[in-house]
Amino acid sequence: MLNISLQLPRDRFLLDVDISLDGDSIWAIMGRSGCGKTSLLRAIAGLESGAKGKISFHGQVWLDTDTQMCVAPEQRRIGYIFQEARLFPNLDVMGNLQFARQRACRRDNTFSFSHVVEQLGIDHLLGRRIQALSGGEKQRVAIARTLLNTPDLLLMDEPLASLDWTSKTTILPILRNLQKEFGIPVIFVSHAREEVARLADNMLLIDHGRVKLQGECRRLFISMDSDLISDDGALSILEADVTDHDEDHGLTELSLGRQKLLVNWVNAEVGTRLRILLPAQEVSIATEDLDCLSIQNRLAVTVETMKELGNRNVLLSLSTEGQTVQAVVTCRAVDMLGISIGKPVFAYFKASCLNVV
Amino acid sequence: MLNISLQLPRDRFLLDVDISLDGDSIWAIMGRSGCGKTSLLRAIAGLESGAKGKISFHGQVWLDTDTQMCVAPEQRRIGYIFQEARLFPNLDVMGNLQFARQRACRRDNTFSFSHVVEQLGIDHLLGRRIQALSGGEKQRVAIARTLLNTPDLLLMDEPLASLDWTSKTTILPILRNLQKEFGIPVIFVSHAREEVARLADNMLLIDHGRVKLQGECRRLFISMDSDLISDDGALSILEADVTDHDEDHGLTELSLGRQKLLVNWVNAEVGTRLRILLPAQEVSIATEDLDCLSIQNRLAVTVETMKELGNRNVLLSLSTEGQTVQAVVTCRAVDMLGISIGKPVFAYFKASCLNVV
Amino acid sequence: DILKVAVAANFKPTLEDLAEKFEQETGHRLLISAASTGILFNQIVNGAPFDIFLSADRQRPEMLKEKGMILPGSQHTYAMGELVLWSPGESTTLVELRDNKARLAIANPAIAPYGLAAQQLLENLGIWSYVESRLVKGASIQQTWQFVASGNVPVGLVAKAQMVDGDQYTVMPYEYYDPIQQDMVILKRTPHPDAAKQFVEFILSESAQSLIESHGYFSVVKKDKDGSLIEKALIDKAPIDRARIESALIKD
Amino acid sequence: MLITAIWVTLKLATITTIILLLLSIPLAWWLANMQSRIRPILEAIVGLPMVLPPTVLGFYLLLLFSPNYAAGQAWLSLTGSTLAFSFTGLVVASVIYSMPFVVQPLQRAFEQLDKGLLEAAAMMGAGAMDRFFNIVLPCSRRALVLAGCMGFAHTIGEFGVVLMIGGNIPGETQVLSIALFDAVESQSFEMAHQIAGGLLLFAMVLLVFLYSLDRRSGKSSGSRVC
Amino acid sequence: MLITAIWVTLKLATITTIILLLLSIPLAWWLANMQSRIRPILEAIVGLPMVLPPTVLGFYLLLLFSPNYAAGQAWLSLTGSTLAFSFTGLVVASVIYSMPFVVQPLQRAFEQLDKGLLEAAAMMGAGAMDRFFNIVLPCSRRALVLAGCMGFAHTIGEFGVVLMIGGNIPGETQVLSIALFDAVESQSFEMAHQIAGGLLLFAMVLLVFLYSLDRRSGKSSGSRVC
Ligand SMILES: Nc1ncnc2c1ncn2[C@@H]1O[C@H](COP(=O)(O)OP(=O)(O)OP(=O)(O)O)[C@@H](O)[C@H]1O
Ligand SMILES: Nc1ncnc2c1ncn2[C@@H]1O[C@H](COP(=O)(O)OP(=O)(O)OP(=O)(O)O)[C@@H](O)[C@H]1O
Ligand SMILES: [Mg+2]
Ligand SMILES: [Mg+2]
Repeated sequence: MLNISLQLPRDRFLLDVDISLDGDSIWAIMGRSGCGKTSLLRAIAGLESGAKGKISFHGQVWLDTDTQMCVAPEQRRIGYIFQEARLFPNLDVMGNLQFARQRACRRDNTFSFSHVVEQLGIDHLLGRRIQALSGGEKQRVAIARTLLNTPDLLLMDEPLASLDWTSKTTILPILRNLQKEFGIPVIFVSHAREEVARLADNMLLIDHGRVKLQGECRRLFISMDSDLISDDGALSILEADVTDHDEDHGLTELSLGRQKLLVNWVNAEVGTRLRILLPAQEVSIATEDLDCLSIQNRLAVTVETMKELGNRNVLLSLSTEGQTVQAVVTCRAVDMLGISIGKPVFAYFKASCLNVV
Repeated sequence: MLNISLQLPRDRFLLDVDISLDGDSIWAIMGRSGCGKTSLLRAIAGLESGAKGKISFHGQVWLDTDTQMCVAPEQRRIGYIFQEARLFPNLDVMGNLQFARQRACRRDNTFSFSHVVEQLGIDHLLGRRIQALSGGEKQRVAIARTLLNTPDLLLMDEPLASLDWTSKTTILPILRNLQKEFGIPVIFVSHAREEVARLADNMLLIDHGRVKLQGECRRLFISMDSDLISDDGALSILEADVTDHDEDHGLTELSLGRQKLLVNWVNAEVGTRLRILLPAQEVSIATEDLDCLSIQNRLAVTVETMKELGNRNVLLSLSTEGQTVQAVVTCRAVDMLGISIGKPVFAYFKASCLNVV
Repeated sequence: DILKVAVAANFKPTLEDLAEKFEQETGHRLLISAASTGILFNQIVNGAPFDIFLSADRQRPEMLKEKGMILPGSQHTYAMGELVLWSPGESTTLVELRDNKARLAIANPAIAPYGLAAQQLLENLGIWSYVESRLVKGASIQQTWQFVASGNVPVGLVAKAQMVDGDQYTVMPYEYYDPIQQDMVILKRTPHPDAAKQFVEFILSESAQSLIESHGYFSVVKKDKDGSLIEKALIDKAPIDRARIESALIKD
Repeated sequence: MLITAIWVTLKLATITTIILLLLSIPLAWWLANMQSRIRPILEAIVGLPMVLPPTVLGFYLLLLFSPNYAAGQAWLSLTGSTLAFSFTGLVVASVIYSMPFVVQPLQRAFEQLDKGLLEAAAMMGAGAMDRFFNIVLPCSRRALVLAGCMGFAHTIGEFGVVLMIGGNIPGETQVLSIALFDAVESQSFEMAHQIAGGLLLFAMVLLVFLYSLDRRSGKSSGSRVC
Repeated sequence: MLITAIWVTLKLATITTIILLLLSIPLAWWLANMQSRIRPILEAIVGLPMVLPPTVLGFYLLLLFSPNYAAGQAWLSLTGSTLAFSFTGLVVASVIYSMPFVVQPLQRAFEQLDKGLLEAAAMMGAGAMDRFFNIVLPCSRRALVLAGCMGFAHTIGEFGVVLMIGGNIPGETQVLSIALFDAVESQSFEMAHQIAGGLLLFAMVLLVFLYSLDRRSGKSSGSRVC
């Protein structure tokens, strides 16, 4: 549990944050460039001397300006992946990793050296000088370094910004694992909604130094008031249980209450509860139940709310089995199909559109 | 026209490239982290002393190791946006911009100072010290600085990596404009397929220092052999003419040969030819012509090829009006609908899925 | 015993020759420290552990005596310097020097006894005002010699002791400057007063004095009629000898 | 008397510092960017004057300047006067003597400069000179001030070489340090204290002023870690 | 005779350099990170010994060490011997004299260090000492070598202070620079040339060796721009 009540003057505004982040989840911080994301992470890490207020982590007070209390950054056991890689130029890649490893908070094998190095694809770089690394290589070494340090809390400032998609998809599960298996809270800054949706449980939206929105990603991505929701950004997050596998077609069957969903093969046992991201864009509405369509998933839903978006699209909130699915359709479709609040319709979406996380 | 025939030794491979990039288009360079993208840009810019071979731009020879010819970097009139911002720490933001402005290649008003500053949203930063800028702010100042320098060729190394989506969407059109209106060739490195599809005409895929693929984005994104094509990445690029506007519903009607498409309102005159990105994920197939569906766009197409993807999905190549549309459907759908090569079917996709660029 | 001897730099080569003899004769050892007289004086006043001080002038030993830092009765003149006019290239005279534009090297009158003597000489000969603006002053007589020896200054008033075989020089009339008396004292705090006294005796001995003389100094002792050594008292100014003036000014 | 010594000292220190900077800046830049294997040798040569006692250095300069030897002869026939015992000679000697103290901090600063900034400047069309004057020098401001101060202070305090080469000629080569030395030598302690006190005060004021100049660049960004 | 002078010189230069580095490294670090307004004043004070002629500095140290005054008296009663005219006194004097030449390059290097690296190290649990020894010092390697060389060379070449404080006592305080000075003074030019030549050769070899040590860090990354 991280409690933060903090003021930090910036050039044009005061970063003024009062939040508590629970320790069993991954938090994403989003917001426009210059809104104060990095400043917030730095203040949590104890790197900003101008920060005033109170910060405590799992009951341990890190900062309390009232009582002049301030734990030194090096005693907070935080792993911080900076926006720039900040590798030590006097050491080679191996030296950088060892520096972190030797100062590891715990000597348990949370991550074995070879495991981390291999997962991040930097085994061939170990003997290299820092100066001869590419941008993405530096970034990966910086991540490996921080993981090997086995921190109690992980702060990450756009850790995947300069990585290719393949690297991203191998690193994201590692980071998620960190929280899920080892209980290390993770707070990360990202501009990529996709990344946030895949990795984070909770989210913080910052604007001009203040928390504008805060809460579970699945709620925030749905919330109609959110700034994040432009018509190409709305997402639904559904939870469903694995009921069956269709090996022939490489599909997994999930149940959402009494309804069924098909997703690309998921390696999970029957009974597991999964989380599914469904972009509102991907959802189509039909007034009839169709079977001549390649779209495999069909939920019987009821229109709950309708919100007209700027560009003549309509965002529909559809309820089914106690969960909410969002869909973006054109005004024209609403007119043609006669969609209205309370009307039962069918929500169609492709099996391959669903991201299971 | 940029002709490049180049060898540059790297730690684990030789960067060995032999290409010519035409000057009227925007080129994207993609490839995995450490494959040599930055090295290639640096060699073009004349920053790598180890580079051997020939480079010429619009007939002017920049490098020719045979004749010992090598034009100094400062005489090549290249704008280079580095992977790091590289702002001058001895100058404030204004000073950095003026440094570039004073050394501008052309004194015409390709971009007026105030226009660039405003478009990049850095007006309020002009008096700031470089040290007190956020990551994204630095990145935007670096872009502004290069634009104000009015180069004859623009090289960009992940220029938008640390920017939020809003900033990205305002900056992308500026960069596109640079090429389209002022004829300045642009070559940029990016890891974001979305960015590449929106900005680039042509693409270069590099792997271990060699060009693996090269050509028009619309072709490469379709090409079945491409490494870029995982089932969540395939894209179709269509060209269509504006035929009508539906102001009531905020839609624009386009014609693709004899067929019609509806897209979100586009501010373009009737008769204009537009380019449309259509992710294969977004396309559904129906064997019948449906009208109870919210999906607004329906093209009558013929199945040309079918390729089974790793995870039991099938990538269909569909031809219509001389163009190609791609669709990803599950094996199950192929079985259930009896899709086979040569079969006429209907491709459905939502109006809002189409990105018009 | 080991005696620590502080010696004015100009006398050091001579003292080294003397030391050999002294060490042979008495079995004592000498540790010789050379520096300028001013530096040595400052060091002694501030506690330098010297036993004997061979100054290049009379004034510093005098000052030490006033401060009560010397063994009573231990101040003796041990040598007297002699000025020579030295021009290694074409030989020149003081008259020529008065009339041409050449530079003249002397030691700095403010800090070096030879400099003071040179100034007195030039003043008494009435040519100071002619040459004053052309003077190059060395911080010590050694430096003055270097100026001339290196060829940067054609002529200099240097010490006879610095001349070596083959040098062409003119001895300056000693009547025209106060004697360059070099005094020595035994410092009060010496732990070896007896050895120090032996050293003083040795320096004033005839054999030592003839060696000093051979190094280009006036000896300070003469034999009395009855053959005993007496200290020469050259404190009074000698009467001016016209003939010597003429020769000093005109002879080439 | 003292006034002229002060004047000569200031003139000497100022001219020497200017010449030192003019020579050392390009030299340091050249050394900093040199790839050749002989770089350590050149660096060592630049540092050599440090190990010789100033008086001895002065003595060898005296030999060098002497018309008896080729270099001095050449200078004499060129200019009609010898370098020794002239103000010019003092400047030459001071420059040689203080060179290492100016070149070395500059070289270190140039080496630490982020080459990426120069690449960025080059891409904006800035040629080598442009980059040097508008990026390299401004970014090395602290080192320049330091090097200038070291050169200036060292020249003021320099003494052995000046004593040897200068010949203590009032108005031409008699500088304050020699006057101060003379005062100490002749036990004029009153005067020595005054000159020393004045020198220290002047140096203090000058150095404090110069070091205060670039407060701004020294200002921290508010980080707690150091 | 000469052998002992060489031995004393090497001992003096080595001990002085070690003490200088031990004192200057923390001092320079403290100055480099000081936020207070008095920083320029402290910086100027560190630089002050430079403006005094060495002999004069030596004279004032002599006064300081003298049993006639309080400080020297205190030392005497504490240790039973005076500082002046002892090897220890020489070391103290050399340290004071050469301090600015060691502190200043170090301070500049420390200031130029990227604070971001220290933040990164702190986040990995490295405390202030750990950071200092494992990041700050290794990253300032070039400056350390430079500062050490300057201190060493300067101490070898130093002469005025040593002459004044040391008293030119063979075997104890007679160093090579004084022997060299003596040789020049007593017209033993043969010997002077030998000592000077030997000194230069030794310095040359030492400096070339030290400067060659960190070739690697100086290696360019292949950029054409400089
Ligand atoms: N100066 C250098 N000398 C030798 N090899 C280098 C040098 N700089 C980088 N390399 C290596 O060359 C390869 C290509 O580097 P480059 O910077 O071109 O990669 P990149 O494609 O830009 O990667 P990224 O997307 O991570 O920035 C990498 O393996 C890198 O480690
Ligand atoms: N040291 C500083 N002192 C004062 N203001 C600063 C300082 N550093 C940054 N700022 C300003 O504070 C604001 C917040 O900066 P911060 O680095 O936290 O932004 P950010 O949210 O991380 O942005 P980005 O996404 O661009 O990295 C910015 O407007 C920035 O200009
Ligand atoms: Mg940031
Ligand atoms: Mg790169």
